Amino acid sequence: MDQLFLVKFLIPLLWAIGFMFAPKNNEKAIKLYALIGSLVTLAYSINMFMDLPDTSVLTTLFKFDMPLFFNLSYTFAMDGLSGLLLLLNAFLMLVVVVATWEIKTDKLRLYYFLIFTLTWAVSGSLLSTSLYGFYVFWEAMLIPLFILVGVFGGENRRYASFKFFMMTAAGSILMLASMCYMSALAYKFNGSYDLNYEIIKTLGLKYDGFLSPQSLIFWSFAIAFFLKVPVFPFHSWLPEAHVEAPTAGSIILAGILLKLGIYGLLRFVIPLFPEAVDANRDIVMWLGATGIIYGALTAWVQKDIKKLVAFSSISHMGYIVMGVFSQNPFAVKGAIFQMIAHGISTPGLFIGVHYLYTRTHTKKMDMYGGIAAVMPRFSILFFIITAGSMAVPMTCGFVGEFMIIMGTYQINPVVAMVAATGIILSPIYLLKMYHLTALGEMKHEENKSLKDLSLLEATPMIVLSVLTIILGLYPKLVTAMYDGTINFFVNKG
Amino acid sequence: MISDIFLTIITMAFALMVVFSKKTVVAAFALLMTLLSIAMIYFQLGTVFLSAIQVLVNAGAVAILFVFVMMLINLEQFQNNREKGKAKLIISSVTVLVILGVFALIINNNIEVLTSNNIADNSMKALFEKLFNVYYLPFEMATVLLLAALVACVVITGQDKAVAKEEGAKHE
Amino acid sequence: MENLNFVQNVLIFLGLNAVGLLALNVKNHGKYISFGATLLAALVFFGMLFSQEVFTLSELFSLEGNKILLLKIVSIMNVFMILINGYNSLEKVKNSILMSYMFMGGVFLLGANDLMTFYVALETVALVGYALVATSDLENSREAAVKYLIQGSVISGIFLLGVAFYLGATNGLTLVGATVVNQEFYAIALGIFILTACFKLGAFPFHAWIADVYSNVSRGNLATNFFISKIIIGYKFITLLQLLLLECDPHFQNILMMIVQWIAVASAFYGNIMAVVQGQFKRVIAYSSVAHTGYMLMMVCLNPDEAYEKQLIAYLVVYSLTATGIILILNQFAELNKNKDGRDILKAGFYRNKGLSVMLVIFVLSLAGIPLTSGFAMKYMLFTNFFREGFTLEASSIFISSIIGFAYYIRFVSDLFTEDESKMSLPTIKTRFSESLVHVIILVSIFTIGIAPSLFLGLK
Amino acid sequence: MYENYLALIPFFPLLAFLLNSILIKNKLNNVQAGLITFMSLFISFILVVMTSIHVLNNGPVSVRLWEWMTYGNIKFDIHFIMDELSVILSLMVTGIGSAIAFFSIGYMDHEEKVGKFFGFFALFAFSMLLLVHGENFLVLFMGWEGVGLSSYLLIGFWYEHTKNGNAAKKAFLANRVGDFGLVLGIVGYALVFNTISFTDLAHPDMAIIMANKEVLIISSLLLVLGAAGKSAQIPLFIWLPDAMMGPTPVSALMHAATMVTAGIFLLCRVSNVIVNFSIVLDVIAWMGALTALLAALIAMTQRDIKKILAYSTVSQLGYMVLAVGVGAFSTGMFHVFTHAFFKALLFLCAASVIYGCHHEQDIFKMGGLKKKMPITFWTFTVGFLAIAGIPGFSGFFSKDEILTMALTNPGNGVWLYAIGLITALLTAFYMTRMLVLVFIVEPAKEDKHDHGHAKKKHDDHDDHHGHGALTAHESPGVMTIPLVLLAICSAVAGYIGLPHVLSHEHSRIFQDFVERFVAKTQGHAHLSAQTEYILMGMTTTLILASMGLAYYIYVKNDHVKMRDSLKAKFKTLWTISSEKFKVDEFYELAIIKPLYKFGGVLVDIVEAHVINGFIKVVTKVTSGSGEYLDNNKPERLEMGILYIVIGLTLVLVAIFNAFIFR
Amino acid sequence: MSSIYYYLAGFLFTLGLLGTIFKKDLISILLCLEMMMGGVSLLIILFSRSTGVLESQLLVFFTIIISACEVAIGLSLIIALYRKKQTIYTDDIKIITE
Repeated sequence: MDQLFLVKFLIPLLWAIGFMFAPKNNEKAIKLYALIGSLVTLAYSINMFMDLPDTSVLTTLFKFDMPLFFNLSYTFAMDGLSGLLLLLNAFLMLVVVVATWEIKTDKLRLYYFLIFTLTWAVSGSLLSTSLYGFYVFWEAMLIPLFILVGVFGGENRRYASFKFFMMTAAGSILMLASMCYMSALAYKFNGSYDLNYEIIKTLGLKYDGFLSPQSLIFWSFAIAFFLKVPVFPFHSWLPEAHVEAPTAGSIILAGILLKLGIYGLLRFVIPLFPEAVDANRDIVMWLGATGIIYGALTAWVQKDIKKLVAFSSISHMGYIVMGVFSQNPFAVKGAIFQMIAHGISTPGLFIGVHYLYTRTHTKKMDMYGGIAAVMPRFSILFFIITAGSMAVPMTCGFVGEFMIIMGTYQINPVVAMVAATGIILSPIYLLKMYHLTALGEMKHEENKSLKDLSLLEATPMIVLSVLTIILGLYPKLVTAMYDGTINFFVNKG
Repeated sequence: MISDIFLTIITMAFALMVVFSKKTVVAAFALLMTLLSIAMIYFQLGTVFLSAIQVLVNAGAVAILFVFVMMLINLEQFQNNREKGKAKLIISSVTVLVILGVFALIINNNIEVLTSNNIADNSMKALFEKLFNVYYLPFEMATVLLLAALVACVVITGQDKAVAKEEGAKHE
Repeated sequence: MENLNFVQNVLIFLGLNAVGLLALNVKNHGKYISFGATLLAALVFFGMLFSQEVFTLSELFSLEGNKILLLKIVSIMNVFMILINGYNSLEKVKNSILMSYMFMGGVFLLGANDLMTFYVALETVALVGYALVATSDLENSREAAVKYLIQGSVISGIFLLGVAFYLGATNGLTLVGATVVNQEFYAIALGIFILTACFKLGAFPFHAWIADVYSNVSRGNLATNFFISKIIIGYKFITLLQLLLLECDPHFQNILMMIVQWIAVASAFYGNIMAVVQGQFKRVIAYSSVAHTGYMLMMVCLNPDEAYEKQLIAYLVVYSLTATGIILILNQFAELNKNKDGRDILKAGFYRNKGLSVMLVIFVLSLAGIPLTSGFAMKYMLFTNFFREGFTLEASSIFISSIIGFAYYIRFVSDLFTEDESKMSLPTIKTRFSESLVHVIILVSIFTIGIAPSLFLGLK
Repeated sequence: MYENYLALIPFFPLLAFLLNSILIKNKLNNVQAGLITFMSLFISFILVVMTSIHVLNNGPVSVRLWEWMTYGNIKFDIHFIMDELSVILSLMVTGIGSAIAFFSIGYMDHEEKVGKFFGFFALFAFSMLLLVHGENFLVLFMGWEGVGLSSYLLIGFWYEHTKNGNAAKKAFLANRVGDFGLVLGIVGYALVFNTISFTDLAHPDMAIIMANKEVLIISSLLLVLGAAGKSAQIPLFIWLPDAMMGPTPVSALMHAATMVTAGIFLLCRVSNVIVNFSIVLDVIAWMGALTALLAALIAMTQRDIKKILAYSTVSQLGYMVLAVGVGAFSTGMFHVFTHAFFKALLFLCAASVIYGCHHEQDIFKMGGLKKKMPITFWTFTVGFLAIAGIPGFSGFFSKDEILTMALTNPGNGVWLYAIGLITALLTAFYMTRMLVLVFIVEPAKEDKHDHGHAKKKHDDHDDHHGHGALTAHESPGVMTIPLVLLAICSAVAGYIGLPHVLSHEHSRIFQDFVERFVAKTQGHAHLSAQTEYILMGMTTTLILASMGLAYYIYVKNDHVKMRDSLKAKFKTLWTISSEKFKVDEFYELAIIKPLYKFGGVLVDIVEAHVINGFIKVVTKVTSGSGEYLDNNKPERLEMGILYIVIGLTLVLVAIFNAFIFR
Repeated sequence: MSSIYYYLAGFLFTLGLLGTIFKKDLISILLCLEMMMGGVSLLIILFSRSTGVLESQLLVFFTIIISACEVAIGLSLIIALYRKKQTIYTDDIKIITE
């Protein structure tokens, strides 16, 4: 038990509250304050991870029973996986703050407030291992992002944010219903509503057929997470949310929020409903594989660059879901790695898009072209990140995809082969994007005067590119963090 | 027996008049008569006290109140007040018939029990002993209710004036 | 003789109110005296509740356990409502006095152990309720009041029919420990009671009054309607029906429960779907209250249980508090808009008054059931109970209906943060102290109950 | 010590890449940038040579740098090896690479972004060295994709032109299709053998192979697909001709000498496994043979000097693959070896010609360069003789051996031999045509009508100099020195792999060396020395005849007229050939367009109307029913009462029902 | 005594209900309400007789009081409404939303 845990944990929230009292007109001070805040968050995340004695088991950081809340207990615990995602989360916040340093808005305090609350909610749901706690933060994530999209978003932001909110909330309601059901069962057995792993496992949820309790609970949880991930037929909010969201929203959404769906699957669905997972494994794997191809093909025909990246996200997340549900240790490991890889490359792409957008004020790819001539620095960095996204070996994107395909191949070769077509399809759309933006003739006169990235702007992209390559060459850097936890996420038999 | 049927027919006739008369005044009068015949039924059943109360309060006070209000309001313009929606008529007739039918069937089912007289002591004394020994609380409640109703009536009818007055005061 | 204490206090309450009533006619400072007397009466009554554990007057009236708890909450809220009404206007003070009567009716309703007291108290509450709607100073208040009154009177007549059948069924009027002689009559009586409860709480087919009333009542009056009418009637009816259903023949019991379940589910869906398409925010809240009534009504099907009662109280109180808070804030927003009740009153609200908007957001999210707010705690508890008692299908369908609920709750948030040129130019909203106080209290209670629901309410 | 050398070999090109492209890119002029790359390659070359000598004597050297990942017993390590197979390619990459880098210093003199060019060049060398030295599939695959990526970058070097970009994209995508197979093949192999190390795969457990025959056959075929992608075989050869959009030295190195042979290298790496499956070998053999023929046919009618060379490369790659397919892995490698020299030479000569002609690439606009560019001409002639397979030059030895092996291949030998022979004749024909048109005949006067068409790129150059060929000049020394070096190599490289009949003492040194690693050729009938001599003689005669025919058609008087009459005679064949068998169009029409359309359908129909449609329907149903209910809400007083009455009725009816059916 | 009074009570009740639906002006509706209450009161008296529960007569007593109050408030409301809108037709008291 970490005595200072709560203090550390609440830092982003406290920082966010601090923005309420920040001076209104001193932009620089607010930005500096945000920068310091994100650095502090990153620092304590690293610190927490370093203090973790053993990454392979859930180490309880803080636990309190809540006699005042229906005798539920609340556990903050951390293992390699949650620690890793925690780091990613803090890191992405820093990236967001730096990448959008030049943001022009009169609601700067609100902007940072939302980002910090979002980060806080994400870290909360990563650390909570009791279902209740997880749900609390799971829902708490929605509101800041909703407002972030709704206030700072593009033209069609209202619809997009509504759709995003409604679909995710619908999923979470399903999850809540199952939680209530299990709570009620738990009460029957133990006289307490408390839900944690041990208790849920002792509930003896039977699996026989689709309409049995375990199956229904599994599907309600799974759909809640699928909606967040999003897995193929549940994805329709994602492109719109991405297109309309401000860059900060896109980065956080793609970088970490989508992963929380996977995290939920790993943390709760797979250990808790083993029979249902086994029975529905093939269905979900096919959904994942379909998502890969679907996302790729739809990304290919997009004209809007942000939409393209959004659909590419669907394609990538298809890999992860497939890996997770193949229940092969290697594939699961790869899926977790892919989460990190996607968390590096897609934010990088979004940052690139942000720079393009702030310069050209359009997201249509026809309006770019030949930018490499005027923005060489941007083009190089953007290319490295694109390469990472299309899983070129020696970049981080390859590691996860390879592991997933290999692991899945062992379980179901056909799905693996279908999924491997992603190898062919991903460069199709990503290269299309790169060619239309950076390469080719300079079709538009106004693009000739674009400024290359300043050092400040380039910094996040440089960092992401370097990470892309380092992780591709030495993935142990990341896998070592969560290696031991894999057994936890794989059902044996 | 014959008196039962006679009273019933009279009551029903007046009741029908309440609903079907075109003039509100007539309807009010018919209501008065209905209530009076109900009072007569009460009397016949031996509940003298209630019969008296019915005559005094319902037939006396309430009917007069109605007439007062009718005088306050220019009733000439509110004649011919029956609704003519056909669908509504059918629906509500059917429903009402159903209610009546179910009602009748259930009553019919228990007719032996229901038509017997089981009250041992039907005297006023016994009634008032109950009222003041056991049911004093609702009785007191009724006073509160009356007071509240009084206040409510005053507030409701006096509101316009009061509001106007206050606004006037504000303007000054 | 300890029960004399209660009688004394009731008399003091009534006396002080009478003083208040009389003082209204005193020139110049009448309203202040009247206000003071009313407030004092409410405070004294509130204080009295702490003196004893049980209040028993006769076999017809007793207050104990959870009822006292409920009464404490209601009476302190009564104090606040009187404060909100304030002493500035004579009309408001009169309303305060009416509220006191309503409150008294509520007290008797709560303690009633037989149908006669129950009926009289219920009518007291109802009649004052009509009057309170009528005396609200909004545009359509009277129309709404007329509607409410006529429909309420019809229901009152129907209720009386039920009472008659109850009498035939149990050979008596007592509600506690009656022996059922005639099951058919009993079933009809219970069916009619359920119907009455549905009307009073505004469940689906009997909801016709609710939207008009909610959207045409001024703040304090509505709040009172919420607190006294909704909480007490809801609590009393639901616990009563739970008890009475036990005595019922299992066959009829099934049918009656089925009716309740259908009404509950239908209300949940109807309320949520209607709320989505409403333009006015007050109407949204009104229809959402239909949905919430649906959630609550399901409790009729549960077995009577001390813990459930507490949860019911908690749900009622939390819901009413939150909805009241929302309507209070909505009124504040509406006042400064040209379009008084229209759909745009919240536009750009965040930039006009940040505190108020944030509070509104939190209230709304509480109604929607976002964790850490009381709404979530209550929802969780309520539905867990439904699942626990085996109403899986009903609870699930109500859950699904509550998905729709997000759509209109989030509209509040979305509107508040929308930038709207025409609204940005409107003046910032200033709040009175008493209003702010109430907001803060609601806010605090939302979070307290949300994080520690057992703290005050003793929920398990 | 050699381990350290081995680790350092790829390091220098990487350093050069970093220096050129990132670290000090702004402080270098063109020559310095070139020198950095050249030096890095040259240092690597020295290291390679030193290590190779060690390997020759003492067997493979390997160094394990770090662990990438493990899965059960499968170790994914960053592990380098210098064994018999890597020695050859490694020498080629660094040796020929440094020669070409040196050449490029001259060639790229006037260009912009030269630093970038040399950076990518070094990156390519680095990736190639990874590929070559990879001890396991993982490192090989890293290098594999790395060369793909750097090739992409170099093809799209002049990215200002959309055409170049598209060519680059095409190359990358075709390679990616191969990678798809490669990844799955790797996965299949790894899971069957529980290892990805080539050292282990060199001595596979026959029991495992027999037990997992189907999986291995499929995996091997997938690997073949990978090889086809990289080595430009049917069905994925289309990218290579287009890849000529890049700077010509690049084409020399990557698209002729080294990178494209990676497929053959890969097949040799797994030779000990695939040799057990005759069906796989057959597929490979036919693939190679057909590719060789097809490419040669196309090359017959091309006008662009680089395109001709590109198709000839494809054709020669087909030869190599054919060799692999008939089980003669070492022979295939031998042809890789010899081909590297003469093809690099030819490409550099072409580069020199293009440089000299101010970026004119149409062979019909050249001519008579023999006098203007003597060194280029003579070196080109050496290369020409080598590729045509004239005895004494390196190409002869390897090609002849392949043909022999094909002939003796059991089963389909004769057919493969026939195709191989026809291809050899065609090769001789089009190479002669090229040599003649570029160097010997006087430039044609009448093709002015083609002038507009000739302006391909770098119009500014053309504008200044008018007719490129007329003002041609010999290239500077920095370019000719590599030419001479390579010419010497092309001439003599064959002598380390002499056929058995020619020299008993020095026969097949190369092949024997390689066969230390790769599978030995098995099951071929042994030809007598006499037969071999006859075959050699026949082949040579035929080739000479073919050359003579070409010379006759293109040099003799009135050759234009004759050509036209021939063109008219073989019109169909000519059209098909000049239109490259419409393979590109076929792919475009059969795969890419439908797929794109399908994507469009997904977006317009599935996404818009099914997935979003579902949501829209839900929304519409909700709000629609809401509207409906709202319009029919009990707004009027009596409606409210009516609802109550109906409710009452229903309750009563329900209870009454229960009462009746109790 | 015959059972006919039960049917009379039911008749009065349902007729009252019908009247509340069909009457167009508020005063008539109030009249119908009164009639409804009268019917139910009669029923209670009848039940009281058959069950022998004397105190239920008190319920009728209270019923009469309550209905009087109801009428009082109802009428005052009608007057207030009439003052404002010059109408007592139910059609005119529709509340216009939006």
